Amino acid sequence: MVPILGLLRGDTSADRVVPPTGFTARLTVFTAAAMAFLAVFALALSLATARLADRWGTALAQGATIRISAPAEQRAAQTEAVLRILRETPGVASARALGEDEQRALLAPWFGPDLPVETLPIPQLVEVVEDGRGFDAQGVRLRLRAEAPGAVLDDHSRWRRPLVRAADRLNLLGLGALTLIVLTMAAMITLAAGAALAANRQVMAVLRLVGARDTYIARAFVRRFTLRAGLGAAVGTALSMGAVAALPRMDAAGSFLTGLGFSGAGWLLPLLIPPLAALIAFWATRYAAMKALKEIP
Amino acid sequence: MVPILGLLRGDTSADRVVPPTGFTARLTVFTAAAMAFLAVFALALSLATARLADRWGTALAQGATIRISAPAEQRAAQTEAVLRILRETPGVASARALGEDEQRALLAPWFGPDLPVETLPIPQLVEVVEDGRGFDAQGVRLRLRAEAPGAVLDDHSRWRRPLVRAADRLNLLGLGALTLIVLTMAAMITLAAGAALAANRQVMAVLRLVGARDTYIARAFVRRFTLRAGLGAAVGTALSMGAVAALPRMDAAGSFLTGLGFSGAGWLLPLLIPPLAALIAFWATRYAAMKALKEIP
Amino acid sequence: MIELSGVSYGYDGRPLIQDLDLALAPGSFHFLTGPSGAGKTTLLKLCYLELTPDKGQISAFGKPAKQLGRDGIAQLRRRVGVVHQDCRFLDHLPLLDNIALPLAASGQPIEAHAADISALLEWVGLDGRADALPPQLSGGERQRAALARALILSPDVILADEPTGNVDWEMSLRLLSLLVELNRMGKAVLIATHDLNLIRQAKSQVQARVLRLRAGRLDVAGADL
Amino acid sequence: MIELSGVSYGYDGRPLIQDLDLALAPGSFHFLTGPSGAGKTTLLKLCYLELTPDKGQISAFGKPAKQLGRDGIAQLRRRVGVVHQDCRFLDHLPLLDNIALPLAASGQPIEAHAADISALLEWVGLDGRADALPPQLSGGERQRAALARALILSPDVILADEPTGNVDWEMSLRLLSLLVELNRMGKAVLIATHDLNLIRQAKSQVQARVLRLRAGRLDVAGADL
Ligand SMILES: Nc1ncnc2c1ncn2[C@@H]1O[C@H](COP(=O)(O)OP(=O)(O)OP(=O)(O)O)[C@@H](O)[C@H]1O
Ligand SMILES: Nc1ncnc2c1ncn2[C@@H]1O[C@H](COP(=O)(O)OP(=O)(O)OP(=O)(O)O)[C@@H](O)[C@H]1O
Ligand SMILES: [Mg+2]
Ligand SMILES: [Mg+2]
Repeated sequence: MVPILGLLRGDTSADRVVPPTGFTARLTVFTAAAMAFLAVFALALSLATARLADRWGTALAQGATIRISAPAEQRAAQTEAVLRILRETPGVASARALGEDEQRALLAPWFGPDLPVETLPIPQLVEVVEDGRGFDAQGVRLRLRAEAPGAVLDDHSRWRRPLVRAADRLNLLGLGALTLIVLTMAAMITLAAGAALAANRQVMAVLRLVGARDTYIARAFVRRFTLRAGLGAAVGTALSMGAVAALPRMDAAGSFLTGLGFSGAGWLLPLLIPPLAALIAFWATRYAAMKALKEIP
Repeated sequence: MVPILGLLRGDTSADRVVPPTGFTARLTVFTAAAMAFLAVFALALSLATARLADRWGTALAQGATIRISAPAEQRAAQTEAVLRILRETPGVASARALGEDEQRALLAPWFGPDLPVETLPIPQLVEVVEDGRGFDAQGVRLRLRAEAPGAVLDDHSRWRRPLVRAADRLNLLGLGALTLIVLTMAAMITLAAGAALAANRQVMAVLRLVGARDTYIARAFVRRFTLRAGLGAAVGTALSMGAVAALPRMDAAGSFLTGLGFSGAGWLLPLLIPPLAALIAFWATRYAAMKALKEIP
Repeated sequence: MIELSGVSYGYDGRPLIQDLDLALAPGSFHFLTGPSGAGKTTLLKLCYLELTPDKGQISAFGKPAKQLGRDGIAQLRRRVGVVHQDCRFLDHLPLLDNIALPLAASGQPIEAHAADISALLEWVGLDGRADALPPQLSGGERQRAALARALILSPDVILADEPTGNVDWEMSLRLLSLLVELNRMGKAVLIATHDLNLIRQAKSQVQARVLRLRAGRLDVAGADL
Repeated sequence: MIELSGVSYGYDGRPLIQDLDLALAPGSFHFLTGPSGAGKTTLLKLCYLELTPDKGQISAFGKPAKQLGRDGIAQLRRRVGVVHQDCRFLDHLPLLDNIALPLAASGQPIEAHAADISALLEWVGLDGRADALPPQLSGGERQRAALARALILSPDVILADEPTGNVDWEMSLRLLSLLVELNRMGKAVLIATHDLNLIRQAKSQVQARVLRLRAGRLDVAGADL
């Protein structure tokens, strides 16, 4: 980065020797802006899908239930045993036996709201909330079989697994798009710099003729292109972040899905794009300029 | 398209007067290819999300259940009435009262497999399968209240609606990205053409000096750029379609999600991209050339 | 064939040429002299309609220049051979194609004129360099190539801006005799030059009028050359 | 200060200059003539190291050219003023900046040399055109500007390729006298030209050697000019 920062200080005399190439300049700025815009969106997409996969994965792991079907006299004891086992299980944040009202609400879709829960041999349900690590379902099942034979653990994972896989896939796609876009930006900036240098062969020849050093000549071009690419990418990034911020939020509290956007420190990630573009432009132009100069005696 | 096809025939003499501008040529081809590549992916994304929204929407609408809680003696009659009503409702493909085994299976997560269904006041469940149009849930509810007072329609829509909204959102995003990418491609091709024309001012001046007509000069440039953009976009599209085809399929039969990809006639859509790129290049170069020529007396 | 009457012209409002009359009749031979920066090149550019006069009329082959569209100007330039002072070529095409460019631009097949081209190349002493690219030519070779290009369509009017500035005396005479011969065939020739020796030499061969451009006005130089 | 010994050079294998010796000593004044295409420009390019000889040695200011890197060559060119035959400028910069370009390229402030620049501009008759862009100059004005640019760093060696090809006789004499004056201050001057009158005129002012390049060899022209 140090040589780039040096460029910012500038050398107006060296700067003026490069003609203001209207179209290549606009092309570079626009390319950098457009690709930065797309890159921010791809970044937002892959962050959002990562979050989604995370949330779905968490929901998946956390949605465990234990069902205790036991004769009425053993029911309280087994429930007690189950809760004790769960308290002793690492990875379980909390466990709670559902009350009658809650059980009735859960069954309402099947029986209607008037179900006489108390008169039915309905199993007691225990809701398990995991912490981040998750617990060892197989271990819990073994202990339950020994200490609470009427208890069955149902961790629901079958239901949500494809969703998580889908979110992961989307995430991968977002990352792939991001990589592709950054590579495309690099290639385009390199080619635009090459085009500008090719168009300015005569400028370089004149400068060599009057005794200018290669570094002096290259520097003027490199400075232009680095600033243009950085500027363009900054504009594109700003626009894109604005657009992302303006997207209507999707995650109303507790919603199943997450919105496209950044959260917290995620907002800092896109800020890497303009310096990246500038860095690419710096090296691409430097390389192209030095190569072009080699051909001028 | 007619003028473009005319270009393909070509005029080798007019063609040679334009210098083979290495960098701008590569820039145009690469830009067209890269943007076509991205465009195909954006297209695939928006098609896939459209399909997803469609499928989820269908699942949502189709997943209706009717629950009949009635005294044992009225139960058969009300079930009969419900099935009749459903047969008469437009948009319902089929309706079926669930057997005891099926009801027991559905309740197993709550009561365990040993539930004595026959001894319980369990409501009768009727599964409703819609055809594509969907039925008028409100109308059905009104008729049910009159003719089968123990029947309750539950169309589950609350549960899946956010999913559909999410898919729609993704779809919109894909379409937005597609539009953005096509616009970017257009702008880049226009700027690259402009850069090439600016670099070739002297060529145009020499040609004017020896008595070449504007159309002759413009044609040579337009032909180059149209072919380059078309070629680049064709390469990008082909690569991208290959990549999409090579993506592992996600929709194992019955899966909740759909894979990223094209199906059936969808494979024809990306084929529009190369001609579109060529068309853009044609008009952009034509406009830029005519404008540049106006400045040369 | 080209007539300027009452023509004035100036760049950016600074008047350079004022109220000038000039007629290039068939078979006429003109020299144009004057100090550097007097406006000789400007006057030639007016003649082939690269510049539009601020005042006055220009007519070419009987038609007022103002009535010619851009295509009309292109058409006209096929009848006017121009040697630019800074002779510019298409640097990516070999000399042969550059000389044949007016043919290509006017839609004529090069093959039909192959003999003309090689005769011209020989006359200007470039017969061995047909495959060279313009940047590979020496200054004098470029000037001669520019002259060959100007003559390939056998134009009715030949406007040459300093066509011998970079060639040696023998070659100057050779080029002059080519122009004199074309002039004898009825073509109008106008040569802008600083080379007074060349003018003297030409006067011994043809009836040449020597015009001197000074302070925006043309006057005919007499025996004082 | 620049010495060529046994130098041969040819483009694409075609030998053009053969086994040539030349020494540009301080205070020497050379003219270089020869037919168009003889290799005058090529010889000048060898002198300022734009071309590398196929055979033989070139040394500049006592150092063998081969030992100079690209930066060394740049450094050297600041001591050699070159007027190119097709004088090229930075077309986007006004004349003043173009003439000051060698100053900028060697890191010297333009302000400190403002007086030199305006004196030079006046001498070559361009004092009114300092703000013009190079494409707005006439052919002769460009040549004079190129000469001014070559002289701005007050170089020890001056190489001018056809510096008077596009200017009138009076201006030629004015430019010549400028070069003669610089030569009297000890600078080495080499002028490639076709203008025999100019050579004759110079001979009356300085001790000038006239070299003629023909068939790849240099010989000193005598009184036969
Ligand atoms: N495009 C332009 N814009 C502004 N001024 C111009 C332009 N072209 C030429 N001039 C100026 O007009 C004047 C005449 O130029 P012109 O090229 O006609 O001179 P010339 O007689 O051909 O000179 P030379 O013998 O040096 O070629 C010059 O002072 C020149 O600087
Ligand atoms: N880059 C090049 N590649 C190939 N051949 C070249 C190149 N440059 C010059 N030549 C050829 O070398 C010969 C000498 O060229 P040069 O420019 O040295 O001639 P010159 O003596 O300066 O002629 P003039 O008086 O016309 O300027 C010419 O025949 C020219 O065509
Ligand atoms: Mg002129
Ligand atoms: Mg030369």
